[in-house]
Parts: sequence; C-alpha cells; structure tokens
Amino acid sequence: MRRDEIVEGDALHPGDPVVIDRYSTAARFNHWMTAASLVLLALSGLALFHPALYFLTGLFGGGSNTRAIHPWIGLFLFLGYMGLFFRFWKVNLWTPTDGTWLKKLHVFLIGHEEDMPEVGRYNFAQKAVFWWMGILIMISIASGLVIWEQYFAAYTTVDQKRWAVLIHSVAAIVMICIVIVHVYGALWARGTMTAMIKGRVTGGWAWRHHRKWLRELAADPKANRGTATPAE
Amino acid sequence: MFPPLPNPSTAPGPARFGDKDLIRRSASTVTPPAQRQTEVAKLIDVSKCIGCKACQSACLEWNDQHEEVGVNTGVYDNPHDLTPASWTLMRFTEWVNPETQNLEWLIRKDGCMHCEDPGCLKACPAPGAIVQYSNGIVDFVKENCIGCGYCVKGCPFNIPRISRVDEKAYKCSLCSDRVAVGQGPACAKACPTQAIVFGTKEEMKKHADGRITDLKSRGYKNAGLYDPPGVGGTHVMYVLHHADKPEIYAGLPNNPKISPLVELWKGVAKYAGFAAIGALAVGSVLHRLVAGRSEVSREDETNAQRLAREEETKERASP
Amino acid sequence: MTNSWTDIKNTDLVVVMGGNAAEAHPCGFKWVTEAKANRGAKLIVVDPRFTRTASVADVYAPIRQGTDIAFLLGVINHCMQTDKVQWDYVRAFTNAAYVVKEGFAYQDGLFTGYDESRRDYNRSTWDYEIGPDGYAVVDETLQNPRCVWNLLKQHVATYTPEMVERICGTPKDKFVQIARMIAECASPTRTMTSMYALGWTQHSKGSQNIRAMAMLQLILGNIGVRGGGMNALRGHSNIQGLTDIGLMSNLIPGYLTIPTEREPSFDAYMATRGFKPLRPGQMSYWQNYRKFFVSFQKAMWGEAATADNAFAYDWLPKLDVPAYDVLRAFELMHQGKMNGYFCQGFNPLLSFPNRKKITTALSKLKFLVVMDPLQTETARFWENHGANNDVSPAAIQTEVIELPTTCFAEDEGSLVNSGRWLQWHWAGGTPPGEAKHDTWIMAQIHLRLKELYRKEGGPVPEPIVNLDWRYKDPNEPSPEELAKELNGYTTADLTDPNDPTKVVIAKGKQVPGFAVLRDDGSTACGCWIYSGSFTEAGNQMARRDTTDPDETGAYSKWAWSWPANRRILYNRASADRSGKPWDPSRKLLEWDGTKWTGYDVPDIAPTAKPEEVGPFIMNPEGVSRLFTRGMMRDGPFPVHYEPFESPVVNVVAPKVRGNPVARVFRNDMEQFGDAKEFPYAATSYRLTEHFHFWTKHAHANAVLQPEFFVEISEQLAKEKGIKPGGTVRVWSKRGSVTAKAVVTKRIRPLVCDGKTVHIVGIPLHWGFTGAARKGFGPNSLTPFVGDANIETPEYKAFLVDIEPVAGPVA
Amino acid sequence: MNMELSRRGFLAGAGAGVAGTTLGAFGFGDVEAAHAASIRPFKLANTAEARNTCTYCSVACGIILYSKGDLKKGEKAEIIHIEGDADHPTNRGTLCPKGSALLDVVHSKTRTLYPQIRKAGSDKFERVSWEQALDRIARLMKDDRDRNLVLKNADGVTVNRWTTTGFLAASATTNETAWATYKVVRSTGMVVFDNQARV
Repeated sequence: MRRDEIVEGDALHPGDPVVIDRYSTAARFNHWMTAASLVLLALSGLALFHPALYFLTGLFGGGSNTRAIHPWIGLFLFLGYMGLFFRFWKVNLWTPTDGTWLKKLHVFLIGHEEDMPEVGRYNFAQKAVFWWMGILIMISIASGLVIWEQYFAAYTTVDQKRWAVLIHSVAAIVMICIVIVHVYGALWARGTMTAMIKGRVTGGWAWRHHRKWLRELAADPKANRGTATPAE
Repeated sequence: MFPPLPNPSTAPGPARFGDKDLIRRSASTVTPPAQRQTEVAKLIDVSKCIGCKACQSACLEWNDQHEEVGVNTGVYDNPHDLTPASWTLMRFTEWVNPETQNLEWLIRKDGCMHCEDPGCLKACPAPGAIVQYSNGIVDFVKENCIGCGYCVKGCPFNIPRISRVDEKAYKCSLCSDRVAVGQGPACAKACPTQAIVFGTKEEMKKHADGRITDLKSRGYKNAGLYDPPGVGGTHVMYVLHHADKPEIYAGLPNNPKISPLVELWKGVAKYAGFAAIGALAVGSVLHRLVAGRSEVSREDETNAQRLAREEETKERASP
Repeated sequence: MTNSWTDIKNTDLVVVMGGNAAEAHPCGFKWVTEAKANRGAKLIVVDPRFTRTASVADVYAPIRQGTDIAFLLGVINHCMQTDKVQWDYVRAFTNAAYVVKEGFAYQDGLFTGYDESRRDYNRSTWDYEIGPDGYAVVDETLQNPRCVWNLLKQHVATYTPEMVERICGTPKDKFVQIARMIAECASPTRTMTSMYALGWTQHSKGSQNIRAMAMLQLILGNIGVRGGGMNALRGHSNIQGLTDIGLMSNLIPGYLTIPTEREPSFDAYMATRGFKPLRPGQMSYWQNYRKFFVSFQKAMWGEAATADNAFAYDWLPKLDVPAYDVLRAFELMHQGKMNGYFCQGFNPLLSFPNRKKITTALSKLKFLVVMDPLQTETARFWENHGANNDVSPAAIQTEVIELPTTCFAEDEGSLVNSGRWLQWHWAGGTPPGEAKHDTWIMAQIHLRLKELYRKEGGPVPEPIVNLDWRYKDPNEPSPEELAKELNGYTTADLTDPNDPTKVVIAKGKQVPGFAVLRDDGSTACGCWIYSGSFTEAGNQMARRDTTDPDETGAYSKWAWSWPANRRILYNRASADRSGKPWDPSRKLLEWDGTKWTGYDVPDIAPTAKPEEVGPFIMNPEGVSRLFTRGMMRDGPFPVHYEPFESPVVNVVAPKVRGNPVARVFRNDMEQFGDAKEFPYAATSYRLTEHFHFWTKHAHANAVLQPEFFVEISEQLAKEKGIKPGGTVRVWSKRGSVTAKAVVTKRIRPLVCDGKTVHIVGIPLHWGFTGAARKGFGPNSLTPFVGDANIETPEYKAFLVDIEPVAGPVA
Repeated sequence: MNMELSRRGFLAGAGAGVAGTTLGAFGFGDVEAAHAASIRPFKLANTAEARNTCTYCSVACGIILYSKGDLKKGEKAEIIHIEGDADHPTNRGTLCPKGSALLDVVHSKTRTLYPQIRKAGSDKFERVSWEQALDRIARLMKDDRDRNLVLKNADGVTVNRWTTTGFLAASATTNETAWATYKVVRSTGMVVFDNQARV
C-alpha cells in the first residue's frame, strides 16, 4: 500500500463534507514560530538595511537593541526551520509529476487547476518554497555569523565581512520575496488558511489541490477513519 | 618653523562650528549649509617623524582614554593595533632601499584620515551616528552609535574599532572639541618635530610642497603628498619620501576607495531589493484581480465523499 | 651646552654621536629638524644602533661602542692631512702654537710618567715651556716640532681611515664620506654642532671622548659661534643646576672645589687656585676665586664666618681622596664602612652598575632614608619580588625610612636646562597624602640636628649650629628666599674702592652680578655663577619675554642664563682676531671700535680690546686647549682605549687593558669578563617612550613600551635560534636577566680587525614597581668601573652572552 | 612677573599672520553656534593655569598645568590636564611622549603618600608620623656623626670629615631645594655626597 504522500497524523473523516486533518498542533506551532521569527527578522533587518525604515528599530527598543536582538532571532528561525524540515522533507522530494506540473504552470496561475496533473501533499511551488527557504536560511546564518560583530568580529577579515554583509542582505531580500509568494498563495486558494489555523481542510479542497494525496488517504485504512461498522 | 597655535583659553567660549555646519549625516539627509567652512587638514610628514609616540600619548591624555598595558611581541608598535582607546598608532617598518641598499626606518602615524567621501559614514545605518562637518572633520556620535560595525566595513583604511565594553564605535575625532575653540588636535600640538601640523587644507598643501622640495633635494626623487583622490581627498594627509609606493609604510593603501562590495550593498542592492519586493506585492494584487480566487466547488466536495466511500467499501470487501 | 637648544637652528651640519637626541630629547631635537628644513642642514648619526635619530639622518654610520675616540681622531687626522683647518681661528684662539716641555712623550698607548702600581700618571712633564718672562713659550709659525700643533699631528697620524675601520668596524667609505662632510665646516661660513650625551660619558674614557670632539670643533673654528659648539644634551631636568650648585663630594657651588688635606689653611687653599695668566693681558677669570669663595662662606655661615676665623674655612670638610663619588660610596658601603645613606629622588638600585653589589652594599647599612615622590625600587631593595628582586627580607638588617615628597607639579622654583637657562616654575596642584617639599624635610632635619647638638653637645657642632638659617619660616624656607641667597646680597655697604665715602650698593641689597662680589666678607653669595638671577630688579628667572631680535634664537629676555645671562659661551670667538664676525650672516658679537656689540652678552669685558684679550677667559692662556696640560688624569691628548670588557684587543696599544688610569676597585677587577666567555658586545640605553625609571609609574608610558626587551641583529638571532618576540636570557660575569627579544635590521654585526662583532642592545626602563610589566635593568650586568676623570660608570660597553629560553608561562 | 600668561607669545612674532589665517580656518563663522552633538565641551574651560617646567629631561620644556581649584587663591587644586606651553621658545607647545603623559605620573598609583619605616629584618613598611620619622632620622645621623666624624688626619690637619653617612641628591629638584640640601649636608661635614650627574 503506497503512502508516499502521507505524513504521520494525516487522517480522513468521511461525512459531509469530508474533513481531513492536514497539520497537527505541533506542526502548526512549529510553522508559526518560524513565521514569526521571519517577520521579526525582516523588520529588524530592514530597519538596519535602509534608513527610511530605521524607525522600525523602535519596535525592538532602539537601534542598539535591534542590532543585539536580530542575530538571536536568526538562531531561533534556524531552529524553527529545522523542525519543519525533519517533519516534511520526505513529502517535499521531487516527483516526475512536478515536472509536468511546472510545464503547465500558466494553466495553474489562471486558476484552471482541474486541468493540472494530480499532485500529492505539496505541489511544485510549495516544494520550491520549502527548499529555497532552507538554502537561504543556511546562507543567512553563515553570513550572519561573520558580521555578528559582538562575538565573531575577530575571526574574519574586513573584506570577508564586506562579502558577508552583501550576501546576507541579498539572501534576506530573496527570502522576503518568497514569503510574499507563500502568503499570497495561501490567501489565494480559499480553504488553505484553515489548514495552518485549525489544522483541517475539507475533502473538496484536497480533491482540488492535492488529489493524489487524497486518494492515498482514502485508500489507507489507517488514515481513512470510515464510519460504517463491518458486517458479519 | 610652522607657527605654533596659542595656548588654549580657559574662558568658556562658543564653539566655532556645530550642527549647522553638517554636510553629511549618516542614514539621514541634511541640507548642507549655504557656505562651507574653510577645510582644515592635518599633515603628517613621515620624513620628519621620529616615532616618539608623543601623538599616541597626547591622544590618550586629551581624550581621557585608558589603554591596557600590553606585552612586547618583538616590535616597537605598542599597542599592536588601533583599539577603541588608542585612536592613533605609530607603525614601524624596517625597509632596505633597493636602490641605495640603505636601511630606512619608515614610521607612520596611523589613524582616521577624515576622508572627504567617508566610507564609514556611507555604511552607517544609524541616523546621526557619524557626521561630517563642512570643515572636513568626520566625527562619531556615541549616543547614536548602535555598534553594528558597518563603519568598519565601510572604511577603506580599517580605522574604526568597536568597544567590547559598550559596543560603540571609536576613532580619531581630529579633536573636534579643540578645533571648535580654535586649537589644533592634541597630537599636532604635541609633536616634537612638527611632523604633524594642522591648519587649513590649503596651508597644509603649501607646507607639504616645501617639504617635498626639501626631500627631493636630499635625493628622495619620489617624495610626494598622499591625499588619495579615490576617497575625494582626505583631511589627514601624509608627506612620504616614497610616495610612489605608499604600501611600504605598513600597508598604507595605494589609491584607496570605498570597497565596491560596500558600494553595491549600500547602492544597487538596496534599490533592487525594494524593487523586487514591491514588484511581487503588486504582481500578487494584479493576479488576484485577473485570475480571481481559486475556489473549492460543491462538486469537489461530493467527489471527495464518493472517493472516500468507494475506498472504504473496497477495504471491507477485501478479505 | 656651550650654546642653546634654540641656537641649533643656525647650524649647517649636526653630528649626533654619543647620543640619541631624537629619542632622549625629542623637543630639543626639533631644532635639528628646523635647521634641516630651513637651512638645508645635514644630519649625521654615528651609533652602534640605527636609532630613531638615525631614521631622519642624511648619513648614518655604524660604530662599535667604545671606539669613538679612534673615529674622531681619524676625522682630525683627515682635516690635518687635507688642510681642512680654520687657520685664523686655530692660530688666534687655540694653544696650537704653544711649545710643550721637553720630556713629554707618548708611546704604545701611554704618556710619560705612568705608574702601574698606582694606576696613575706623574703629570709634571705635561705642560708648556715657560719662558724667562714667566709666560708660556709660543711659536706663531708652528714650526717648532714641540709645539702643540705638531705634537697633535704626530699623535693622530695613526688613525687612518683603514685604522678607523679596523677599530670601529665603520665601513671605510662611510667614514670617509662623513669625514669629508665634517671637514667642509672648516670654512668660517659653515658651522657644525656636536650633540652628545651619555653615549660618550658612560665610558671609562668618557671625558676624552668629549675632548676629542671639542678639539675637532676648535680646529674647525666652531666653538663660540652660532650654530656651533659642544652641546651636552644632559640628562635630568636639573642635573645642570645640581652640578652648578655643586652637590658633589668635591664641589662648592659655581665649580669651586672643596679643600683637600694638602691645604691645611685658607692661604694654602688659595695658593693652588686663582691662576695667574699664562699669557700677557689675559683675564684668567679664576683670579677672582677668593671673592667667590668668601661670598659662599658668608652665605653658609653668615655672621659666624669672619676674617678672624678665615671665613670658617675649617668648617668645610677636607678630602683625603679626589672624590667620594657614587662608585666609591657603594664600594665603601660594600666594605661595611658606611652606616647611613640618603637617597633624595634617586634610585641607585637600578641606576648604578653591578646590581648584585649594590644590593649587598645597601644590606650592610644601618639605615637608609629615601625621599621620593614615587615608590622606588631602592626603597624596597629588601622586598622579595621573585626573580626580579630575589632577596630574603629577614636577612637584611637595614632600617629603611621612606619619606613622601612633592613632585614638580606641586612645588615652585627654578631649574637649569642644558642651555644653562634658569627657568622659574609655579606649583599647580595640591600635594597628595602627606607629601612634603624637600625644602621642608631638609629644614626639619637641620633644625632637629641643631637642637640635638644644642642639648647634647658633640664633636664640632659649630658648622651646624651656626649655619645661616635666617628664613621667615625656619621650618620651610621659601623658594624666593633661597633663590635670593644663591644670587647673593650685600652684608655691608659696598663703597667705591677709589672713594671709600661713596656707597655703591647699600647693605642688604641683592647684588646685580658677580662682578661686585668681594673677598672681605661684605658680600654673601651662594653660587657666584647665578649672580644676576634674582636682583633688586626682581626674579630674572621668571621672565617670559619671547622677543628675539633678528630671530637669532637667543631669547635673551626669556628666563635668565648663567653666567650673566650669556646665551652662548666663548661668544667672543664668533668674531675674528680683529673683532669682525667670521660669518656676517651669523653675527653674534662685533667690535665697534670702542666696545663689543651684538645679540649676546660678551664673554669678556665689554671694552676688552679684541687683539689683546683671548676669548677663553677661564683659561690662564686666554685661548682654548688642544693640549690640556696636566688637567686630565689620562692624558693631554685623547687615546683610543678599548672598554674594560671588549670583544677585541686594542690595535693601537695591545698591552693596555681599558683606560690605564680609569677608576677601578681591586675586587671589581676580578669581576670583568673576557670575550672567550662572553662573546657579545652589549650596550645600554634609553628609549623615547620612557624616562629612566620614572615613567614606568605613568600608565600611558607603560602602555607605549610595556615590557623589558633586548635588541639583536637578524644574524645573531639566526645563529642562536632566537625568535622575534621570544624570551632570552642575557648574562655577564656579574649577573643575568631575562627579556623579550626584538630582532631587528637596525642592529648589524660589525667586522673589527677581521673579527665579526655582534651587538646586544639593552634598554634600561624596567624594574619591579610601577605600572609597566616587571623587568630587569642592564645594571644587573654592567661592570663597576668609572671614567678616569669624572668616575662615570662604563654602561655603554660591556660583554654578555645570550641564549633563547622558554617564555614565562602567561 | 609671577603668573602673567602672555597670550601674545609667538603670535605677536613672525607667526602672527599665518597663525591668524589658520585660526580663521576653524570657522569663526557664527559665534553663537552651540556645541554639536558630536563635540564634547572643551574640558579646560574654567580651570586654573600654572606655568611649570617638564620634570624629565634637561630640554626643560615649558608646560601649563590646568587644575580644578586654584592654589593661588588658597584652594585645593587637582590637576586635570597638562599641556605644552606654546609661548616657550624651546618647545613651542610641543611635548614628547613622556611630557605628554605627565599627568599620569602626577596621579600615579605608586606615588608615596605618607612616611613609612621598614624595621631591620622586617618584610613590610609600617606607616609612621612625620614627627616619628624625622626624629628617628636626626637621632641616627647624630649618633653616627658623633661616633665617626674624623676631626684630624694622621698629620694632625683639621679635616672635619664625615664619611660613614652619605647623601645622594636628586637631579630633578629645584636649585632652591638643591641649595637648602647643600647647606644642610655640608654643614654636617658629610663628604660622601653626589648626584645624578654621572648616570
């Protein structure tokens, strides 16, 4: 019995409508903690990136505090992302379907999802977000340590620091862009937010966006919590 | 000799320049004063310097700095590098002149060059933490400094140092407090041989010409003034006996400029970044308007129910 | 200094040899850089090390320490051979033409009259031929083979450039280049100045080092002129003053001398002083000796010094030996012949040679009193500081009393700089804790002694109880009162010798100058050369007028300089025999037909005719001396002698070790090392970041040069496997020190007489008190031997060995 | 004479012109201008000045002591800064690394503050009063002099020589201190008497 697309805790409850558990409480908590750190990092980072946004340091109790806190939030983000990574890396692996899906991206964008190949728990775009964030967070952490004046000033040359500060800011920008796409996606496809808020989605949502995943859930006795009792 | 400055007056007097004379202020836009003050400059004549460290001593004393007592590491340079307390430092180089085979002991007073185009100020994210006065003095404002160390990356001469005590950046202020009352910097006042002199930038250049002529007459055919154009000129200049190779003076940069990386980071990156973010935001809105929302239909729900039921029965059917 | 710091700007050539002005006197050195910048003057530095002075020099030549005389006589030889001599000056103002007695000779490093057992000379033949007229015989034609000029020519002939290279290790081409540059200054319109310091004095033949240069300067006509002279940079801020006031065993203020046992009476004493002129019409100023002496006695004992008691002549001690200098003092201490010792602002534990001997000597005292503003090592010589002062307190029975004194910032008074300027200063701060002025402390000691002698009696109390102590507050004489005493005042009305009814100066007035001092007790004067410093016109030392007509650098209205506010000594020699300046552009004095006019106070009577009176008025000859007669114990001409510890044998006098009449005590002889055991030539010196052992108490200076180190060449470091910044042990026959190693190109091996000589440089600023890191001083290594004439220890040339050691565990 | 502080100094002389223009350069624009945030107040304002001479070498540079509180007014004065005297002909306001840090030696942590006596064999100093210290010194001196003063030599010549106690004088003390010292020391017949001239 194939269950490539199922994550521990996914469950299907028949009824009208069919209700599916997509994210456990732990998973949701992990996601939102990561999301929060990202937002705080963006705010504090941007505050020191562009004078026009320096006022944002007010949120963190002034420039010095902003400078002091930012790296620590970075570490927090790192932990958060690690959690999500170990939770979801399997279901984010590349499948041939992703290729065909990508080819028909324009169809997806104009909303004709019914004409798209059936996808599993995540479609190509979601996987891209997952992996890119991973890479960028790694880059930001590495370059961030180099410019963490307070503790690591001594270990690198000024020129290395100059590279680091440039790389760090570019990586940050890209991340912010990805986050925007990520959030917009969630808002765009109605019924998605509930997944990260309540943890549940309707069968219809799954049928429309992640049919492959739905099929596996339905076909899986452990996941499919049928109501009818077996006959003698 | 170069006319010495008078003894300072102990009668409290007004400052000769202030905020109204700012031409640059970090992370802020200022409207420069209509009339710029005469530019001042400190001229360091390396060929007259006897490396006595009076400038270091005077700097520590005037600025009430407390440097740690270090160790000897086999050289005369003490401390071994600029520190948050030591804003100036004699750097000693033993150089054998390949042409004459004579040993030359090159001694250079290191410290802030007070660039006309200051990299530290350009890199600084904290409004008003670094300021530049119309007389050319580049000064750090402790109260506004956040200790991020960007100035270190911005400086082409590797001058600013961040204190581990209060996480603030420090460097030579050209004794702005003395200049403000018509005095010269403490180092220039102290320098026993007047290897350091202070005045208007024009006077300093004129004085330098005289020195260079003298040096040429003594066989230093490459004697010259170090006033690097790469940073728009500096308000601390050197007379060098070998101006053709500044790097032999403990690595004085040959044609210094603000690192292209910093330019990129503080320039293109900033604008491109915001452009990208903006574009995406707009894009999303447009997409929403054009493509509308992706809705789950009733049909989808029934399909899901059907699927769930069929599979369930399949399972029951199987033995 | 014969000239002044500010006068150096007038020179054409600066020779820094036996000194390191840029490091030891940076602000005075300014005037060298001024001369370079404004006159295009050149700077020559001759030194074993490439010093910070050398770093701004036009020409630098290395030299092995202790061979300066060979170098200088080599230059004199060059000048004589190439006829680079300012003949008019030499003929008119030196004793070149004087004929020397038959019997005087020089051979194999010794002059006639040497007595090995006494390590001394019988100097009777070292003098002029005296003619029937009672005057010295001269031969203006310089034909007489026994005239000074010809004897000198013959004496220096040995010192060819090749010989100089063999002895000094100075590359021949460098030597010749320098000799030529110097010789140019024989022209009346070119002057050279000599700047030297302890690099010349701290040798067993220190005074002869200086003589050699003085002779050269005379041959070039550079004494008494602007931008010329013999300029001793001197050490401490008032070492000139302390010497002027004669705080030495054998001195009376103003370079008068303490009686010896051979002078039982005042007349006997006077008979050997107050020299008669050796040539007609000369001033021979010491003829006034009696006036100065009597006035001094009056300043000491006031009313109690009268003609009847020979002005208290017997209250002065009489010496049995030439001098009880510091070396003798510590020798006596070491022999257990001393009980008490006072150190007033002095740190002998680090200042005197052979520290082991110093510690032992101090340990044999009953009591030691230290008066100092800082916690000196000497006051703690009994305190164990591990390797830095390895003693056991319990074993040391000396009672030590430490008295806190004020420092410069808290007291008022005058200091004499090397240019002989007496400058007054004022206190600016309140003394810390219970610190007191030295004047208060000395007064307290005196008053207590006086009281004890009044109460208890005792041997010869008179000089103590009669000491003139009539101060407003006997407990603390004020600086003004003391300064006025030094200047001198009248104790009775001074009447015109020609008209006794006419009072020239009333009783109780400050004297205007030493010219009015008398030998009948009607004047009192603490220090005759200071007469004029605090007159009825007020405190001349406090003058602050910076005017300087024609910017000669004289500043004659700034403070006051002895003698008689004269800024350049022997200034009459700045003009030729007829009184015209040698160099009109550098005029100092000029004879206008009736009197001397110019920028300075003439050295001779303002109306003394130029053809008649010689410029060197303190000499009975009226001229300067290329040949010093019997006035120096080790010879009328300088001779190259090796240091007592030398890496090579003396090429010109192989049989002589060191200076044959240098001050050596028997048991110290055995403490000399030889080149087999200690192969490297060491020298000690100061660094610009520090001043002796004081600035290690100043935090900033401790920062600028924190730790004791020694300097060696890259070659020696390679040979010995010494790493830059590594730790080394350096030891001599007398002791051992550990230090950081500074490996440098500025010190290079020299080749002397075919032998490679490595030099080890040892700076002297560290001890075991203060803000800097604990360290050693070179005096743990240096030999206990003194100069033949002035007993200055030989700190600049001795032998050591060196090896790398494991660094201290931090 | 005492403390007139000629501001004239060399500005009156040749320097005036140039120095003038130099001063102008520091922007005598608008004198009402207040201190900028970056410029700290001039720390010598309202201090008392005293002319002094550097205590170290014999170049004898002119210095000015700046203090809080004025000795001349009989106040307690604490020196807060020391700087070269621009009016001084030799140093023209310049100072070497030692002179520039004179303040650190004046306020050195290792200055002596009160009389101390270290008894024979002891391993520490003990604080005593001036009275105790001075009485003790006078006693020790007199006892030694009474015992060891040489009145006459072998040939019966009066020599009044005291060789068992010696005095080493400083070389940074004033002439006036030196003279007081000379008088006191010589009056006792002490001959083991020397100063720093040799080293």
